[in-house]
Parts: sequence; structure tokens; C-alpha cells
Amino acid sequence: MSNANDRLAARAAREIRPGMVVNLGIGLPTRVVNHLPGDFPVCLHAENGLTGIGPTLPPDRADRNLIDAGGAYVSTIPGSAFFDSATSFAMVRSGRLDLTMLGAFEVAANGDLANWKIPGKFSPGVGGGIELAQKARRVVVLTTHTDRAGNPKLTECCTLPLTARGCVRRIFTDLAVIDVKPDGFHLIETAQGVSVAEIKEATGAPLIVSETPLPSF
Amino acid sequence: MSNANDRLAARAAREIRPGMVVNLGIGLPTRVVNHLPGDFPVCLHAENGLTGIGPTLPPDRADRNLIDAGGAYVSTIPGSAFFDSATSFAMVRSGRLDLTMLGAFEVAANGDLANWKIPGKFSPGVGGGIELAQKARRVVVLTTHTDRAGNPKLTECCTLPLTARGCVRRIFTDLAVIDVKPDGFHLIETAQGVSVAEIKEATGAPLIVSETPLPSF
Amino acid sequence: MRLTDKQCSIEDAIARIQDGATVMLGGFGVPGTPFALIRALVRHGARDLTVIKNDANEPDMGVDHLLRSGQVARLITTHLGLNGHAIDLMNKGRIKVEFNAQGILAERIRAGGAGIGGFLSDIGIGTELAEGKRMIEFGGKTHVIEPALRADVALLHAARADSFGNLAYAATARNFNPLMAMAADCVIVEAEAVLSLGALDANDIHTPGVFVDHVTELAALSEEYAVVQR
Amino acid sequence: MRLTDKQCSIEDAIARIQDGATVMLGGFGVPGTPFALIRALVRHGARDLTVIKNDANEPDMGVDHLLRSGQVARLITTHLGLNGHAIDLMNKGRIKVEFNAQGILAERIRAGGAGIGGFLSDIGIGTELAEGKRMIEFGGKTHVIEPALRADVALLHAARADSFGNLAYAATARNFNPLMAMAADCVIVEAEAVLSLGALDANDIHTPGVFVDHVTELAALSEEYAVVQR
Repeated sequence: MSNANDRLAARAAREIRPGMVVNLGIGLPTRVVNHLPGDFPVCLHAENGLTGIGPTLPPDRADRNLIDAGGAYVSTIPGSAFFDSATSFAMVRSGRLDLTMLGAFEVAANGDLANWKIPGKFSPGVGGGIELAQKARRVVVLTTHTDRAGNPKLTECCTLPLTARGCVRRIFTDLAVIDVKPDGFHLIETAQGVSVAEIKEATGAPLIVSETPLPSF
Repeated sequence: MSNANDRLAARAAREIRPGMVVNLGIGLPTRVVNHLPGDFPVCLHAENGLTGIGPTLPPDRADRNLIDAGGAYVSTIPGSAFFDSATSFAMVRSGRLDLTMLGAFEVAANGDLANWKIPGKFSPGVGGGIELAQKARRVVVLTTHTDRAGNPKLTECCTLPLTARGCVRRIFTDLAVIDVKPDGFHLIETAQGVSVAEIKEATGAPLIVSETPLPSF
Repeated sequence: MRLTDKQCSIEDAIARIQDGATVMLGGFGVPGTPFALIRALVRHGARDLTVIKNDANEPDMGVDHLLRSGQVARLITTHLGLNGHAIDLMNKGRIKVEFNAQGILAERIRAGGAGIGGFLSDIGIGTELAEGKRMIEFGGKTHVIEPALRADVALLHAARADSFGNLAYAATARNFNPLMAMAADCVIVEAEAVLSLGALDANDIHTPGVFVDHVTELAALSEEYAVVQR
Repeated sequence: MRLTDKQCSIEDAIARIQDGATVMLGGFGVPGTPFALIRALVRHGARDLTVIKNDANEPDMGVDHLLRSGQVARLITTHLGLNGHAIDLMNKGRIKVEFNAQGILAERIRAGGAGIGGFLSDIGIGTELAEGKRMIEFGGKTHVIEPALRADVALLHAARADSFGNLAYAATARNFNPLMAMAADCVIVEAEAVLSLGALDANDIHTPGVFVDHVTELAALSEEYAVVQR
């Protein structure tokens, strides 16, 4: 499983183009950074007020005032900048964020995303997720293909409270890479050793598969 | 005339209480600073982005990047701060300006102020005046009592486009100090050598004068 | 001209806070949270408070002390994920919680500080976050109207201050602090160091002292600021 | 990770500006005005421009060059008092001028930069400044709705930049520059010095480079920046 998640993070890392400004959500997305070359030209944004996130640091080398939005002690790189929370979300809402990678409870075939609340079970608040999902120029999701009980997370419609409507463009899972297009989910890559039939079985909505062989990751 | 204006500026300077944050408008109000003791505790605000205005400087000692809102080369004092134009007016609109001193074309007996436009003759734009007049905690006016043609500037109603309604609390002129109260203009001080009759004659609205002798300045 | 000295003791500053007050607290997680001022507010005991803070810190830390002492009636926040105790109080109905999208909370506070009544935003439209909010068509688009937020008191943490209350924050400890500094009738700052006037470069001040009412130098840094393995 | 280099020539940057574009220009009076970029825009020749600037500089300086070359159709501003030529063009109907209260112009630009649609304000109510504006009752008060302002291009002047476009302004040359940096699709900066990454302290950056598209180092400071007796 951890291997599969590493592979998915490595695949998702190829989504990041040189020069992009990128926000990586808490959880799986955070791991993507480990799969970028050390000198890759990218500006990572932390919504608590930092552009140019550097590597995470162990406590003995950490700066007590320097965390990312997930609370991890991080570092700066040459050219990093600090700013307040209003400026941070001004960047997000005014379109300066090229890409965000988010986790998901559910993604619907129309691109709807639910990732912040499970009524009666989990309601910590939406944090910055809603603005990232609604305003980043490109939103991709990193998630396991099914939940712990084996139920599909890619579905016809979201049943949970939405984070944002129609925002997801691409989904990276442990089984597949799937694009969200006007006509629904398109399978574009498969994980090594996973069959298209297995992916269809684990997906809660129709999956459009081209005739031509798909690459795997 | 210049003597009278100096006296009026000196009198107006006594309006400034220790610890106030004050914005001095262009023209007569700017002169007030010359009548404050050098170590007087006051924070002068320039709406182009400076708190803690220091003395004006001659060109040979000026900093090309350091001007007040009237374009004069000024200096800083210990504790001065620079900020952007939105922050500058955030101070004004959120009530952090204790006092502003403004010039006037007309002040009405209800406190209305007109000081930015003479249709067909003078229309350079309102600049920051409207927010200063509307939002400073206390607005006082420094002006000659009459215009160059001898017409009163203190009137029943303003005929020129308004800067703000009902904003003026006190008026300092070359002839008098006049308070604006719910029932109109109240004469509270006279300039040395100026009679109450002269002041009434030069004022375009009823002037309420108490029975007790008035101080002069 | 010279600038006034706004230094006072933590106790004198906090004594101004009344029952029923709305109190903004700086900080995002630990950095920028005014832990010493919060402890003083617990000692002071003002009740029925509305607290505005990005998060509720962690159990037995910062905001959580105010929750445990029963002083908080209402919490306006964005995320309580690190404080299960706060979520528990919310679920039991012991405190009212209003969740805002994080950037919208920041912007509402800034709007209060800018002296405007509110702003138009499309954030949350089509989700339950927008439910119950007034909508308006403007410029060919649908917006929700987000009201400005102001507070009676803001409690802030700065790395460096001067005696007039000019402030500089360190790294990501800045977060909500400069916004709240603009948006409260009484702004109280704990600073790791209070320097003499002129010690801060006028170009590098994050919060101009005009916004600040009281500043106090911390005798020692709160234990919460120690770096720990989380 | 490393940050990209956004340096380019003034001509390459300005070449992106098209006829009919909306162009924001930093500066309040002389300080912060991008004189070299304005000269390049005159050489470039794009016409029918909407220019947004606090003021119109002085005759034969800055904005006035664009007015004389006939490139400006519309000017959104707060005060033209130092440029009689601009007032003359306005009075003759050769340019359209929209006057804003100064802080409202600043706030409208910031709103554009913050990705919000507009804001509610009571400034100007009861005066001709509010005439024709849409009003709304909200929170028990009457407000005008002030629409956000964005531009196709912002031309800015900074004292120091780094190659990623992080910016620091000097003294009162800051003014509208950091607001406009947030509010344009393409942000072009002339800097008195472009430094290597890391030369600006991350705490002291006034405009984060994320907002900036192109930065160019001035070979020499424009003559307008000489201190003169005014």
C-alpha cells in the first residue's frame, strides 16, 4: 500500500510543470514533493503565508516560527517570501496558483469534490480547502481508489457536503490516472499490474476507456 | 494677512492633544506643524503612506522617495512607518485618525463641507479629502473667513459640490474660532482686534454669541 | 514631534476586556498565537466571549485554556482539526462554532480593519458554506455578501515591537496578526522584544503602530513556543 | 526546488500590451512611478488605453507622455491637481476621466487583487461621488457597492527586486505599487536593482514574486527621480 502510494505520488509529481506555483494539500499530496528533482523550478505555496517552501526539518533544526499549513516544520529556499493570510488567499483567489493537489473523500464524474466533512463523524472545518479547490487554475486529486471498507471514492454524484463544484480535472489513485471531462471519467493510465477490469470494478461511475493501449505507471 | 494666518495656525495647533494621530491637509493646515513644540507627542499621518512625518527638508537634503501627500519633501522621526495606500486609508476609515485639519471653499451651518470642486473652474479630483472629512474622529477647518472677493465662506448651505455632510466640528479663520453645533455656528473666540460685529458681517449664516466675554487669540 | 509610549503591563491591558466581548486572537497553529495574553485572559476571567481565531490550537494549549475555563460562548474559526476537545464541545452544543473558509475569514477581518461594510465573493457558492448568506447579482455574476468582522479587542503576538507599537512578525507567525491589528477597537500586543523608537526600519514594519493601543514585552517566551515533535 | 528567473528586457515586456488594454501605473506623484516603462509604452504605441493611476504626474512627465501621444482614452484616477494639461484634455472631452476617492481607488484595486467582486462602502454617500452607484442596505446601514478593479497589465517601480520578482519599495514610493501588483493579469516591474535570490530578507518583501511576471533592472535611474524644487 505504501509502495502504491509512493508510485502514485511519483506519477503525480510529473503533473508539475517547470515554473508553476503549486499548493500541495495535507496528506498524500504532501508526499509529491519527495519525487521532484532537487533543483526543479517550482514555487510551493503554503496558505499560512509562505511561498518557496523548502524541505521539512527535524525538530533539532526547525525554526519554531516556520511551519506549513499542515503544521510541519519546513524551511525556506533562496527567494522565499512571508506574507499575511489575506495576501495568501489573494494569491489563490486572483488566479496566481497554477495547480493544487488535494485529497478527497469523494470525487464525482462531473468534477465535484467532497473532502472536508462527514456529517456526524468528521467536521473539523473547511480551512483553506474550499478556496484552493474553487480557485486554483488546475485542481487534481490524489487519493486511494476506494475507502478502507472498499467502497469507491470515484462516484456518480457526491453524497457528502461539497468542497467545490466541478473543480477536479484529474485524479491520481493507487490504481489509475483518470481525467474528468464533460462526459465523465476517462481512464488514461493504469498502475503496473492492475487491469482495466479491476479499475472499473473499483470505480463507482462509468469509466470511458480508449481502444488504444494505455500507459502504466 | 500672512500674520493673521500664522496666528490662526498657532491657535489651531492648540487643537492637537498629546498622543493624537493627525492628518493635516494641504495649504493652511500644513502650517500648523510649525506651531507645535519640537518634542510634542503627536503622530502625523500622510495619506500617501507614512505615519510619523518629520520636518520638511530642502532639496539638497531631501530623500527623493520621501514626500507627504502634498508632494513636499519630508523626513521621518524615530518610529515612523511606511505602508501602502490601502493600509493608509484603512487607518482613516477604521477610525484610527483622531483629527484632521482641512481647507474649505464653503462650510455650512450644519457642518457640511465643500472643498474639492468648483464646477467649470476647478475640478482636479477629490483625492483623499472625502475620506478624511467623512471618517476622521474630529474634523476641523482652517480657512480665511471670506474668499478673495470678500464673500463669506461660512454659509447657511453649501452651493458647491459637497466633500462630506455634517462633518465639520470647528472652524479656525483669520477672524474667529467657530464651533459647529446642532443649532448652528457658535462664536467661541475672536482674533485680536476683531469685533464680534465684524465677524457677524463676514459670516453668511447666523452666529450664536454667548453673553459672556470671549477669549481672543 | 515624537511618538507616544504605549507599553503597559499584561494585566492592565487585559483588565479592559469585559464580559460578552468579541476577542480576536492571532496565530495559525502555534506561530503567532499570543499565549501569554491568553493566560492572562483566563486569569482575568471575562466570560461569554466570542473568540475569533483561525484554529483552536491543540488540547491544553492557547485557545483551549479559554474553552476549558468556560469563558467562550462562540468561536468563529476555520479549522479545529488539531483540537479534538474543541470539536467535542461543539458537538455537545457547549460552544457555538461558525466555520469560515480560511481566506474569507482573513478577508472579513481585513474588511473590518479597512472600514468597509463587507465584500462580494463567489467562494462557497453551491456548497453548504454559502447557505443562509445573502446573495447579490453584481457585474454579471452571483456573489455572496460577506460581512466585515470587527472585535472589541485583538490579542496579538509579535517578534519585535517598538514603544509606539510598530510591529514586525517572524516568518509564518505573521498570518492573521496584521489583519486583526487593523480590526479591533483595542489592540493589545505581546512582543518577544520591545525596542526603542527607530530600532525597526520604517520600510520593514508589518503593522504600523497607529493600529496598536498597548504593547507589552514578554519576560520569557511561552513554553508553547518550544519546538516539539508533532 | 528553485524559483524561476523572470528577468527580461523592457521592450519584450512592454510588447505584450495591446490596443485597448487597461494599464495600471504605480506611483503617487513622482515616487513609485515607472517612468522607464511608461517611456517604453509610448515607444510601443499601443492606443485606446484605459490608464489607472492615482494622479497624472506633472506636465511632460510620466503619464503626461501617454496623454500627449494620444494613447489614453480613459483615465481612472483620484487627483489631477499637478497636471493642468490633463485637466485641459478632460475639460475638452479628449479623454474620459473617472474620479475616485483615493482610498476607494486603492481598495478597489486591492479587491481586484484579492479575487473578490467588490466591496460595500459608505464613502461619498450624500455627495456627487456616490451618484449613479448601486446602493444596498446591509447590516442595518446603507452602502454603495464599489466594484473591484483589475487590469490587463500593471507597470510598477520597485527599489529592489530579486530574479523571481519579489519586490521591496522605498519609503513613500510604495503607495499603489503593491496593490496593483496583485490586480493585473501581467505585472511588469522596473527595479533600481535586481538582486540574486535570497538577497531580500523573506520577512521584508513587500510584494511576493508570485504576483510578478516580468522584472527588468534599470540601467540608469530616470531623470524624473532627481530631487527638484517643486
